[in-house]
Parts: sequence; structure tokens; C-alpha cells
Amino acid sequence: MMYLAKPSLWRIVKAQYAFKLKAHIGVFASLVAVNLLGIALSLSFSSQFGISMGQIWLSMRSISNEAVLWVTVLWAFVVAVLLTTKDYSDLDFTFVSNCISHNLSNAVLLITWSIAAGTFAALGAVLLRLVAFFVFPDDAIVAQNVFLAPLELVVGAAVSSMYMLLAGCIGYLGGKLMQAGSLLALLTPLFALAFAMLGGGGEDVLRGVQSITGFIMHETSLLLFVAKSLGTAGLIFGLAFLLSHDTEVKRQ
Amino acid sequence: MKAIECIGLNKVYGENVAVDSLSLVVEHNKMTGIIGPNGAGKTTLLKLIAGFLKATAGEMRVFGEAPFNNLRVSANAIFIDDRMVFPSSLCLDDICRMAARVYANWDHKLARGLLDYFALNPKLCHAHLSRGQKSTVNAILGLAAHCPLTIFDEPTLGMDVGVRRDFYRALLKDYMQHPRSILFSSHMLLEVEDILEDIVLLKDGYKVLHLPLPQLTEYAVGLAGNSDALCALTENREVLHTRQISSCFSYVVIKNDLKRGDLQQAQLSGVDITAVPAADLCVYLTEQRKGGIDDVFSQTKSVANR
Amino acid sequence: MRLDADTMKPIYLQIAEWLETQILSGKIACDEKVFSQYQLAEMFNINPATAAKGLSILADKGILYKKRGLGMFASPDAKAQILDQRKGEKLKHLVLELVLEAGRLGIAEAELTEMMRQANEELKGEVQS
Amino acid sequence: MIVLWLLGLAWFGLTVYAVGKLGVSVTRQHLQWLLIGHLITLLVSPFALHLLPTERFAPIVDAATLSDARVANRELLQSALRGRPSSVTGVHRTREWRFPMSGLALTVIGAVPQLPVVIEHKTGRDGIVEVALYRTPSIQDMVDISRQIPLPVELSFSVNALTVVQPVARGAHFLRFSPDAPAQALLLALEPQGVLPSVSLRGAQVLYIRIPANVEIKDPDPSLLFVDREGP
Repeated sequence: MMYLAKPSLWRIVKAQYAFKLKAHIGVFASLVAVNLLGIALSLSFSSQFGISMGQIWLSMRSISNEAVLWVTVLWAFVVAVLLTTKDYSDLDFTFVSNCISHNLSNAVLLITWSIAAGTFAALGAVLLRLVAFFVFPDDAIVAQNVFLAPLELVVGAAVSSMYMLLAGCIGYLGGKLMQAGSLLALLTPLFALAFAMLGGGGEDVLRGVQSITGFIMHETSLLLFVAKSLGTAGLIFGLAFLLSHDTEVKRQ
Repeated sequence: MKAIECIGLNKVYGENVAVDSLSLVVEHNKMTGIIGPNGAGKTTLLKLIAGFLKATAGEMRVFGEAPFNNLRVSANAIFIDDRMVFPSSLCLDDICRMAARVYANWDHKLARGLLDYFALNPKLCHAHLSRGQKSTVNAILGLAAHCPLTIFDEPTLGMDVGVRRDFYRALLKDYMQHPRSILFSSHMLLEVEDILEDIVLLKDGYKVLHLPLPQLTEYAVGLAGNSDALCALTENREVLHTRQISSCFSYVVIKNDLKRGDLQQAQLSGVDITAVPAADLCVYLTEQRKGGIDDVFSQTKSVANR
Repeated sequence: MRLDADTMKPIYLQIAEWLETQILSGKIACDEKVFSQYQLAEMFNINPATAAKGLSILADKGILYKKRGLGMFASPDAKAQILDQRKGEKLKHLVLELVLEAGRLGIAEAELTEMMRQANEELKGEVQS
Repeated sequence: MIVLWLLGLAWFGLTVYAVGKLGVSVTRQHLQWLLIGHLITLLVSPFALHLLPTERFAPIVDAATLSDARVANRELLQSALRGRPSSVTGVHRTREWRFPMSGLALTVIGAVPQLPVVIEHKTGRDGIVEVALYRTPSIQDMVDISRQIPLPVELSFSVNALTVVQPVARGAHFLRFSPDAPAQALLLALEPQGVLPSVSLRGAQVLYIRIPANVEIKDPDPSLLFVDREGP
């Protein structure tokens, strides 16, 4: 008689993670595309102002890598939502899985993707500078913020990764909400809005949102920042997990 | 040991009752066919067993544990159907390697051998396969996983006759070498009845019967002969199926509780007694339609004559 | 080797009959081991449980006997038993047909026995001459 | 630049067309190479940045340089008039011309506003007119933009006449990068790095002409200035 296998959760999570990482290589490819898109956007939406110095016209073009960052944040959100859709979600259940291993491997996957995206976004800022050199061959380059210090790069990558992780967790929660039932997904923002209306107008809510983002964004210690963002991300992800714990696998 | 045990199992989707207070016990290491017409609840039952779905009511145990959301049951069961999701970017080899990582009994040699036999290049993408090839690959995964509980839900959709025959034989041989619990759902009983041991017949979400196949072939008898003689014979008996062949000649299927004397009587009154093939019997037992398809034509004829 | 799918006979009966024919034709000798349920399942592409049922029918009739741990063997009198059984079945069936036909033709029982006696004598005569 | 964009767009369109029409299947290998290629590009770019030609950089000036430049700006003309145009720190001699001349009278034509012309008599009689353009740094928002906006002054010399050609109005384009936004949020707190003070300092220029001792300026233009030698 065949013996019954005693699976270890960790082994299954590892296998699922490795499988999905490999299977969703397209996600990484899209990250490359998004990175390039962000660079292109940064170049085309550079702000410009001019001053005249007698006979000479001075024009100053400012290029910021914020577009790279925000496009990547959007990417992290979309990818996380995508991860909750049936085709991606049911992949685990083709073979051995339960909700815990499914969500855990997704969490590890999101972390991996966030770190990759954060690193890409931070290094994208450098590539942006390099590309700008060639795209604007007639422009003189102001020798400020051209070279990013290694520390600046590392901190930039770490902070960006945390933004990506937060966006990813929010996307994951949203996706799971949508999967759990379209009604709930529809009602949640409505409830939030109604609550905002009744609870003293939108300004309070805005202030609330600001205090939450400020809680994370206006942190001066890298360690504290990482701890705060990880905590928040974990909270959001935990909510998504609780929400999807009883979901059935439809596979159709 | 019991592979599957369910008591008063219910599964309701909104208004639709897919599984209706079903009780079933499947012993371990049996090859069981889950048979029933479309919409009988076969797939729902199998998904409940695989732990994909949560029962609305009732109890369900697979290897002694509740299967829903259970990693232990999942690791010991594989569910094969034509809607299996695979990443489009991975080749068959990658998929096999993943299966090898999560299934303790995975037989890589068998998987490779079968892929080779069916001329499926391991470097091929799952997404680029035809429907029949996909079904073949899924079936190969189901065989090679050597799961203590192997569930095939209509695994042969899209396969051509030759491949189907090979698959049935491969299933049988593998089953004999590695006995395990196999559930096989199909609406084409005729092809698979030989390799099955037990049959569970479903209709509208409830269990019509659960019998070993030899008993199923003795479950009913077909009587063909003069309608009057048949009437006498079928009195006080459970009639499963009637077909009027001509004005005074008909074919009746009744539950087989005939005594020796009854047989004699039948023979004397010129009634032919035949066995009923299992596939036909299953159709008769799950018929939702009143009468037969012939009645539709006789009715339209009588309307036209009027 | 294939089983006749068209016949209404259940497979396990076909298996039993096939084994009987093998014994009758001498392919399986007395006290020789017969095919196991797994060999039969392989040969006929059927579930081993079904094959086992075919074997157990023969065992019940005494045509096969079981040696613990070794498998099923043909009984010493297997051949004779099968012959007996087939004779009995076939003749009984023919006689029933005969009686039914005689009834339809309105032939009395005495007349029928007379006809059988005559036929028997004629046959004897032919054999002698 | 537009051409570059159009080329990029055309390339993108072609790729999409090729993948769609020719059924070129994008396999995992392709994606892997794309990923690896991009990653290498990203990792190499910080080093590649250091290989770029430094001529295109406009340096940032510090407070000391700025105050030097302010002083130089103010004092260039004065020191030029005293015969020492390069004595002030921060003054650069950007262009030089040397013209041999035969006569004894030189005509200087075309006074340009904002470009004082200072003439000095040399002690020797070598028959050579030396012209030099002196300037102090131009600074905009602490960026030294002098190199990028050389004064487009041209001189032509014919038949003992020196013509100063009016500078053509032209523009200078600058590119500046904002600091890395996410890193900034944290690093700003570590080392305060305020926005650069918005200073606009237009560099002063002087065209300094040295003529042989025996040469006279013909028809002196009232705007021409002569070196006022104090002492020997």
C-alpha cells in the first residue's frame, strides 16, 4: 500500500514560491518594460524654465526620477492584484496546496518582487541620468545629484522596496476583496466614503490618511522606517489572508 | 482503511443543490468509477473530496481528515481535469519537476516514458499543446504522481480513440503495480467499465447506487417479448425501463429479483431474458426524461395524423 | 486476447468460460497453476477484482482450488467436471426447446418419447451398417 | 531629439508587429535574457556615469567662490583700467587674438554694449596687436555656467582696422537632476541639504587690446577706455 505523505508546510511553500517565481518570469519582463517606461516618462515630463541674461537665453531642464518610482509603485499594485486573479491563484492548486501555503508563497513572492522593483527603481534613477546624457546631447549638465553615492543608492533601493511592498499588499488585499465577492468590493469604498461623510467631513479623513502616510513616510531612521512599513504591510496582508482563508478553489 | 467517507454531504450553490445528502464510503486501493449524466454532481463531489470546495452541510473525511483547505489531504491527492491551470511560460519538464517536488511518490521515469510514448517533447510549452495533448499531459501527471488518492474528472476529453485506449491500459497497469485509490468520473461508462472495480452512480446530486461492477451487471435483467406476457411478469416488480418495439412487442428492464420459477415461466411464455450492459443500466437508472426518445416521435406522428 | 464486448454476458463469466475452455483443451493440465487475477487483468485489460470474481466462480464450482500463498490450481477432476456441466446445460436447454416446440405442434408426450426412441434406433442402425 | 523619439517609436512598433504577425513566440529564454541584459545595464550604469566627458558638466560653486566671483565682477573693469585685468581671483582669459600690423594708426570699430574695450599701449614696438577677452564667472543658482555661455564675440582685422562683431543672441541649455526622491526622504534628515540659493550673477567681460607703443588709435570712439597707468 502506498504510504501517506506527511507534507511540511515550509517545503510546499518553498516549492510553490520557486515554481511561481519561474512561471511568472513575465512579471519581471514587465518590470523591465515599466522601468524603461518610467525613464521615458521622466525624460518627457521634465520641467523646464528659462531666464534671459542679456543676449543669452538660459534654459534649465529638471529631470526627476519620480516618474520611475510611481510607475513602478503602480506596477507593484497591478501585479499584486493580478496575483489574486483566478489564473494565477489556481496555479498553486494544480498541485499540492492549501490556503496557508498559497498565501505564504504569495507573500514571499510579493516581497521578492518588491525588492526587485525597488532596486530597479533606484538603479533606474542612475540609468535615467545616463540616458539623459545622450537624449539631450546639447545640454550642459549641472554637476549636482548626477552621481549618487552608494549609500544613497542603497537607502533609495530599500525605501523604494518598502513603497512597492506596501503598494503590493494593498493591491493584494484589493484583489482578494474582489475575489471574495464583488458586492463586498463595491461596498467597501462606499462604506468608507459614507463613514467619511458622517464622521465630520472629508478633511478629517484626509488628515487621517496623511497621518498614516506621514507615520511611515516621515521617518528619519531607516531601520524604524523598514520596521514600520513591514508592520503595515504585514497587517494589510494578514487581512487579505483572513479574508481569503475560506475561499474555495473553483478552477474553471 | 477507508479512503473516503462522507455522511449526509450537501453542497449548495445559491439555489442549485449540486450534492444532496450524499453518503458514501470508498475503501482504500479501489478503482471506483463516478458515473452519472451531466449535472449529476460528479465534478462537485470530486472537488469536495479533493478539498477544493467546502461542504454546505454534512461530514466528509479523506484518509480520516476533513479535506477542505487541508495540506495533508492535498499532498496525498491529485485532481486531474481539463481545466488544470499551468503557467504558459513553463515547459512540460518544468511542470514535471514541480510535481516531483511536491508529490512524495512521483515517478519520474514513468512520466518521462509516457511523455516519450505519446510523442510529447518535454521542452514543449503547455500552452502550445492541442486540447487532446493537454488532456494527455494531465493524465500523465495523474498517473506519475502516484498519489494515494488519484482523481480523474473526465480525463479523456479531447483524446482520440487510440490515446484513450492506451491511457486506460496505462492506468490499469500502473494501478496494479501501485495499488491506490482511484476515482474516475466519466459519462462514457462503456469505455472504462472493464477497468473499474466499483461504480458509484449519481443522479441530481444523490447516490443512486454504489456496487462492484459484477454486481451491477446482475442488478437488472432485460425482458423482451409479448407485451401481455411482460405485463404479467413485471407485475409487482420495479420496472427500470420500458420500450415499445411494436404494437404488441416490448422490451422491459426490471430489477433482477427473478426466481428460478420466474425464469421458467418467462421462457414458457416466449419472453427472452437478457443481461443488461452496465452502461445501459446506468442510463436507465438516471433517466430524467419520461419514456424514451421514441415517444417524442410517436406523439408528433399522432398529432400529424389527426 | 480480447473479450467479446457485444455479448450480453458479464466479463467475469466470460473469464470463467475462457478458463474452462483452456482446461478442456488441455492448455491447463490438472494440478497446474492457473493465471492469477493480475495476469488475467493484464491479458484482458480488466480490473483485477473482476478477474478475481471469475476465478472465484470456478473455485466455488470446485474446478479450481486454492493453495494458500501460491494461487489457484486446476482440480484433478476439473476437466470431467466442466464436461459434465456443459453437457448438462446444453442438453437441458435442447430438451426444453424440444418440449416447447412439441407443445406448439400439439404432439402428445407419449408420441414425443416414441419419436425419440425411433430416432435413437435409427442412429444405432446407421452406425451398425 | 524628436528624431530619436520617432526612431524609438518605430522600433517599438516594429517589434510589436513582428511578434504579432510573424508569430515569434517569446519564450522564457528570451525573457530571461531581457531581464539579465537590463539588470546588467542597471548595474553598470553607475560606473558608466563616471566615464562621461567632464566638459559637459557645469560645476556647482561654493560660497567662497561665489563671493570671489562677486568681487571679480565688480573689480574687473577697474583692474583692467589699471592694466592688470587678470589680477583679480576668478577672472579668466577666455580668448586671445594676435594681429600683425604695418601702419601706425589702428581703427577700432563697433562698440558693443556691455563689453567695455580697454586699450593699453605696450612699451615695445613689435608691430603686433594683442587682443584678449577677460571675463568673470557667470553663476545661476550656484551653478557655474561660464563655460557653457562663452561670449560670442568675434574679431576681424583688415587694413589696420579691428572690427568687433556684435554678439549673436543665443541660448544655453542646462540639465539638472533632482535628488533620488525616496532616498532623499531619509537622507535629508541625516544631512540637511537645502535648496540652492537663487543667485543670478552675470559675469563681467572686458575686451583688452594691447597695441604697440608707436601706434595711435584713429578716431577714438568715446566708449573706448584707455589704461590709466599709475606710476612706472
